[in-house]
Amino acid sequence: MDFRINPENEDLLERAKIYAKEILAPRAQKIDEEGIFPRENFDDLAREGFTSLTLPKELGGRDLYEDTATYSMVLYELSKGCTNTAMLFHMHSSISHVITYLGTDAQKRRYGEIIRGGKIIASYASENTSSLHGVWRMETKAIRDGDVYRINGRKYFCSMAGEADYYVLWVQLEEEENLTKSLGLLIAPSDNPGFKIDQEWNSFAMRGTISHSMIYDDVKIPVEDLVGRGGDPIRPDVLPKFGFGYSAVYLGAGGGAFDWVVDYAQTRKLMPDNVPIATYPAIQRQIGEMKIALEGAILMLQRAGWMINAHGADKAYGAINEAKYVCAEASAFITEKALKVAGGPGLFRHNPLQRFHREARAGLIMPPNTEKCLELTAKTVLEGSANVLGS
Amino acid sequence: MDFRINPENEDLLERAKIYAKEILAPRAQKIDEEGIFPRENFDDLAREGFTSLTLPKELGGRDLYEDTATYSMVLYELSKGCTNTAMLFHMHSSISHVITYLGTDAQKRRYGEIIRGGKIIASYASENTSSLHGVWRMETKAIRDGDVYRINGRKYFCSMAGEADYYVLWVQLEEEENLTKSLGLLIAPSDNPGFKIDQEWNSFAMRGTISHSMIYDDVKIPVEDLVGRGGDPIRPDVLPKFGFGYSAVYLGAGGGAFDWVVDYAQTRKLMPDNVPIATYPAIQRQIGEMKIALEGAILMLQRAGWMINAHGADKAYGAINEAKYVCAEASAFITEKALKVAGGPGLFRHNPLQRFHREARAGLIMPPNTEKCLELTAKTVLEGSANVLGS
Amino acid sequence: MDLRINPKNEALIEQAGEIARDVLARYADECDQEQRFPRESFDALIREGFTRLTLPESYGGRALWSDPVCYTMVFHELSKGCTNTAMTLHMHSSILYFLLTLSDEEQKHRFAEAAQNGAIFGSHAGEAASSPQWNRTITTRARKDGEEYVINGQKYFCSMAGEADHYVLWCLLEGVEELQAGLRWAVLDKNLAGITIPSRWDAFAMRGTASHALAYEDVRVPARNIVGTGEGILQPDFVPRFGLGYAAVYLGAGAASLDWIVDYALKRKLLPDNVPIASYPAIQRQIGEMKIAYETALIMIQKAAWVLETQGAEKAIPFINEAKYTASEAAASMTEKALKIAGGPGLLNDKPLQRFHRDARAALVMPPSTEKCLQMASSFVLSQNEAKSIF
Amino acid sequence: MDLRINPKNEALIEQAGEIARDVLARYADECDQEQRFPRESFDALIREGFTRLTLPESYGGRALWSDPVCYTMVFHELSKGCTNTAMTLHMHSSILYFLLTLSDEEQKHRFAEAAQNGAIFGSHAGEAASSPQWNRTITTRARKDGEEYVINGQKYFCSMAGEADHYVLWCLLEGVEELQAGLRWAVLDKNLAGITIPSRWDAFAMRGTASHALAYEDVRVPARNIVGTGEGILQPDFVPRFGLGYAAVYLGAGAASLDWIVDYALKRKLLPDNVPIASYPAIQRQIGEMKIAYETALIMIQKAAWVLETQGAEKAIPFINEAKYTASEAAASMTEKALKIAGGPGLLNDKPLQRFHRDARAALVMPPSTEKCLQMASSFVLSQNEAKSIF
Repeated sequence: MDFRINPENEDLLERAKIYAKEILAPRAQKIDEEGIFPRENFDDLAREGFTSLTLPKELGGRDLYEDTATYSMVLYELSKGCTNTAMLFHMHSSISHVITYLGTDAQKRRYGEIIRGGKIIASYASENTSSLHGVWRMETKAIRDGDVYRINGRKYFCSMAGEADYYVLWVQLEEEENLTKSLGLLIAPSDNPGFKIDQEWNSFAMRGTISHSMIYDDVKIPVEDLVGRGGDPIRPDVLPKFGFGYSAVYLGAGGGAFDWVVDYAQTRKLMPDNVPIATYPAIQRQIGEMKIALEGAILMLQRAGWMINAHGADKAYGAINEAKYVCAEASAFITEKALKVAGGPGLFRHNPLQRFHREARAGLIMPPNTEKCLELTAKTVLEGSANVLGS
Repeated sequence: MDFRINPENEDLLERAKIYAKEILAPRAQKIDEEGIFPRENFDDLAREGFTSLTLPKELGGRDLYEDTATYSMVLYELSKGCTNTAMLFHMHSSISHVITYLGTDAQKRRYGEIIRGGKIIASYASENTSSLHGVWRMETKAIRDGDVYRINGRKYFCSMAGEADYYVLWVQLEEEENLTKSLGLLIAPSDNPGFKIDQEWNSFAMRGTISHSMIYDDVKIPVEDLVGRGGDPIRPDVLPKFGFGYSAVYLGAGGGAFDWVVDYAQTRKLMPDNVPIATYPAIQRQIGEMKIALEGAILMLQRAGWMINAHGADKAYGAINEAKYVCAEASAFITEKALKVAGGPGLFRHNPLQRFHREARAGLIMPPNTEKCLELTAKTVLEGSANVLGS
Repeated sequence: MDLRINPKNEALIEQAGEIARDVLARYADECDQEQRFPRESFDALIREGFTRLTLPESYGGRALWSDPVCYTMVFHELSKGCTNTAMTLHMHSSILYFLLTLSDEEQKHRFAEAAQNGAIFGSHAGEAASSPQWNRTITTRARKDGEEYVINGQKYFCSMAGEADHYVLWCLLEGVEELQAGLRWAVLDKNLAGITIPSRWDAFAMRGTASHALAYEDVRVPARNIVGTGEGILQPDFVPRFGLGYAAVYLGAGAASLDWIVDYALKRKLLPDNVPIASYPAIQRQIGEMKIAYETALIMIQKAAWVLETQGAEKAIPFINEAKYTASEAAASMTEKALKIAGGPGLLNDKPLQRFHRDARAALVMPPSTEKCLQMASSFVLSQNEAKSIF
Repeated sequence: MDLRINPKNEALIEQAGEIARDVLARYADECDQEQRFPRESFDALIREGFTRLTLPESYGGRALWSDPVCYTMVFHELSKGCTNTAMTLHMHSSILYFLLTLSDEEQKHRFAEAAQNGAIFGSHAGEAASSPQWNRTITTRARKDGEEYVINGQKYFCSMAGEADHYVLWCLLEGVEELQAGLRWAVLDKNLAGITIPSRWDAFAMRGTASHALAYEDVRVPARNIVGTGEGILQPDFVPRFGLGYAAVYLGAGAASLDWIVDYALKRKLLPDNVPIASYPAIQRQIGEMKIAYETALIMIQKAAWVLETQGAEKAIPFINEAKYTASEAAASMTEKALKIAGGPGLLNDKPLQRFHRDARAALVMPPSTEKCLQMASSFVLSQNEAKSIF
């Protein structure tokens, strides 16, 4: 057994910590309050080579999806600086990986260059909401018309809508109902005239992800911009990679809140005691609870990351679910407890605690949510396996 | 608004406290360990007139079911002394009330005399387990044969099996499936040759209730020993009275544990500090949590009790469910926390804490269990009402 | 025992509910988002006489603090519509009541008449934060200068700063160190020279309370506006009444989230099931938990109010602490559960759920905080005489 | 990162699982109910070489403490069959390891040979309980008298009292007050004159460990059985290794409850649904929670073991504390959930669930207790140098 971060990628983790503190954190409040896209952060991360990390080495990347445990810790560290940026970074990075994982040589070269050039690729997939027990559905259809696909449909919660340089479209390629054969991944520059942004994202949490709704109004995309074949994106060796990083990002909100409140407890003094509140046993007890919750969540995250590489994403599905549950719950628990420890000042908008607290709420809700995780986990126990699509 | 216990019955509460401490508590460990029926306790309570409390005043009782809030607090106080005795006392008392509530004048006189004479009447109803969402079922049938009913069937969890003086039989009077018309209540002396005790009660909790299984092997009961008419026992003004007292009894385990651990915290000293552990903030915090949980549960209990009398048992059904949930959860929470506070000595068998802890676990499980309470409560919110039979 | 609300004031509670739904709820989101005082709602409340609730009947009031149960229920109802409005009106209503209690005859008449004509009083007690083992420290000073007093100092968390017509400050006579002897209340016209707002209330919860800091620099106030003589200025019931009202107001956020989510759950349908999510057991379970938490908190508040009314503040303090704890935890857990049930849509700012959730976070930290409540509940058990101060 | 178990010892873990299922589980209930040491299980373990796990290979052992991850996993597996057996074997295995570490060559050979031949060593360190801010106090004294030492004192929680072949006591040389200088271990044949059992272990959890008190009155032991020189006797890794093993053993109770309830849920059917209760969402949810709690605790234990192996005891202490906390809380919550799922049948003593539940309660209080773990976790965060002692 060896719990060390892969030494080959340790530098990335160190750099992520530095970028989080020096680049992301100072801009985080503005991004949150104004609900703006963290363009500057992306440019800075691109300049440092971070937006190509998940590209294969031959395309100038670090192939970081081959070391998912470290990848998740990089996300976690970035998220402690700015949850929004980490989330978008993950979306960009996971789709970057999948394009080169599934793509043709020509596509690899082409998108490799685009990504290395600092362009941002956005990934989204939400359609009309499905029930907890429902199977995946895809109402947006792509109809082949000569050399192009023509696409019409509506999507919800489209992160980076209006801001990414390229959009990724999840569509149904034919009329066939069986998504494992027909679900396709298309890429198009965001200036395609068929993209219409429909509704303003004004949310309580994750405001910098600007996840508007979008309408595809007869979007035409050349057939060569189809990545992989129908069904590939939801292959059990592909799909989990999209979801796994969320857990790391949301846990970052808990980690950020924890760091903040420890620092706070060590400096905050109340009249007339005039000693740091960190000396009060009731505060210590709660910091102990937070610390242990955080450690457990980090380990569950690393374990799932390690399993993806050691046993394959399909075999890691149970561990990924468990990590999502533990990370989301730990982050919610830690941010709530941190508020209690901080008292009134924790509510102030100029302190980041309230931001972390809100971001953690999105963690509880974003798929797979708490209930779904529990259901899927129960199935691994009761039936010995969980379906990748969770149906 | 007036939260005071009805002054008319305050004496009962005071006496219950005294009996719990002086009569019940000293015998509680033996009853628990040996799993024996608390006969002595019943005899003592009968001598004090307590086993007739729920009889109408004209039959020499105190009509305590007309003041269900106080009745529940009496049960709670007795239970702090001995959970088993309080449970059996409640079973006896609730059936005593129902007999005189539903019975003919002749029955009232007859059973009134029997009860005043210190005899114990047992009430039980379990059949094959029903699912959480299932409706009530009754497989035991009573077939009319001239002047008697002939009864065959099997019952589970029959409290006081082999020990009560009279048994109460819940049976289906006809073949009709609709229990609201056919469910009947019969009483028979326990020496009826048709009663067979089938299996030994050897449980982790509530060991003194000796809840064996029973077989009714062609039990013959005169028709005049039918109480009320078919369907009466599950009338919405009758049925809730059987269940409500459980909550009070189970909360008593929490109350007993709380009293014990407060006393413990005030006397226990650890080396080398040599001050009571009650002075440690971490202990104080937990005692605070226990206290508040206990207060909330007591209020929910009293509120449900009050509603039974003020608005009728049928209208109180929601409050009864809520009280069951809160009491069971509070009792489980308090006994668990008390164990943590007590440390090693809390595990010792000569300390009552481990007994309270076990009894509280039965509270979580006995119907309606946690899940059922939540489901029923949700229905009162979502549909505006909950069916008395919980289907 | 009689849990009915005093029929005399029942209509008032109903009216509060109506105004909350019809008026307060209409402006609540806007005021929250714009971080502004709910002026429209307050004006409506002035028109309907709700700013006179605690005035004597001779001044057109309802003397509502003489019926604390109804007082809490009125503010609980208002809070369901707008937590900010309810909280600030509670501050006004309570300080007005205390002011008239301490005033001499001339002052009493003058203040009551002002209130009768719609004047709003803000109560400003907050100074630098005190430790849980608290002794109140007052650094704001009043120096006599002829027929005037000169006020210097700074206050924090001044609800309705810039919005109330009169600020009621706690200050210490210059040259007197002993609180009991030198504490006075100064009633200042908000337009007096020397009053500035050095920092604004900018928080993620309770954003409409305008709880800015206020600085007083050589503010000259006529001697007739100095209230109190040292005798009784630290009336034991002032702080408890504030705390009791907080509990009722904060629970309003929980109640509003329950109402909202029930409505949502009955309407929201997910594909492909196409039945309301209210029919899913996992949803029902959580709604059941919310409802039970709510009922428990409500009855804890009512009991505390009743003890205050019938047995006085000193006896009521432990109950108020317990009610504040239970109400805060209930509001926090209810709003968190509601967010989980609602999923993504619950995060959107065009729905009030995220507002209820944020406002409930203030409940956890505003005085008496969770920790303080636990400590007080514990010390009440461990020694019956330590439970006096609650903030 | 590599989370695979050391392949060298994998077979051992599997073998432990087999013995647990085939042998230990068979006697576990009986020993628990009769409150007796699991002699049959221990004999089987002697036969299979499991009492030699921590012996050097030259004595037929496996030197298993050199691979702490495998050590914990072996004991975790054993514990699923019988918590008592696993716990007492852990005591024997650890004390044997420490004994050989401290012994001189002659002693080492003698003790190792005895162990090789199946001798069992019990470790008896417990004296009067210490406060969380602990300094170990040892009152048991050894007085030199020629070639013998004379031992006087009393020990508590002496696992395997009356069952081990040798008792290893912690005692202080007479006339020396300083622990570091005067602490010795005495290895006593259990049949020596002067050893009595003044009070028996009579608890509701871990009933088969025979953890009686032992009194030593003028017990004469040859000088060659006194171990240690003062140098290194308080080895920093002794106490952490004990604690790490506790975590693994206690989590076994949780794991056993999960296995049991999964089997139960797949078979148990309720009328009228007639499908396994495993198909109910409310049951699935709880099984999901159990599974996730289990996985989190397991990886926390493995990480702590790995840190112990690779970075030494001092570095590992905080991780061991956190693992102990997480494992104890997981075992407690898992067994509680399993009871709730099982309902009435789970309470019956002919099923092992109630035993798992009771044994898990010891996890909460046995050292390091929940409170101690929280305090240590907190002090590790708040100041990196305070986290040394863990008991």
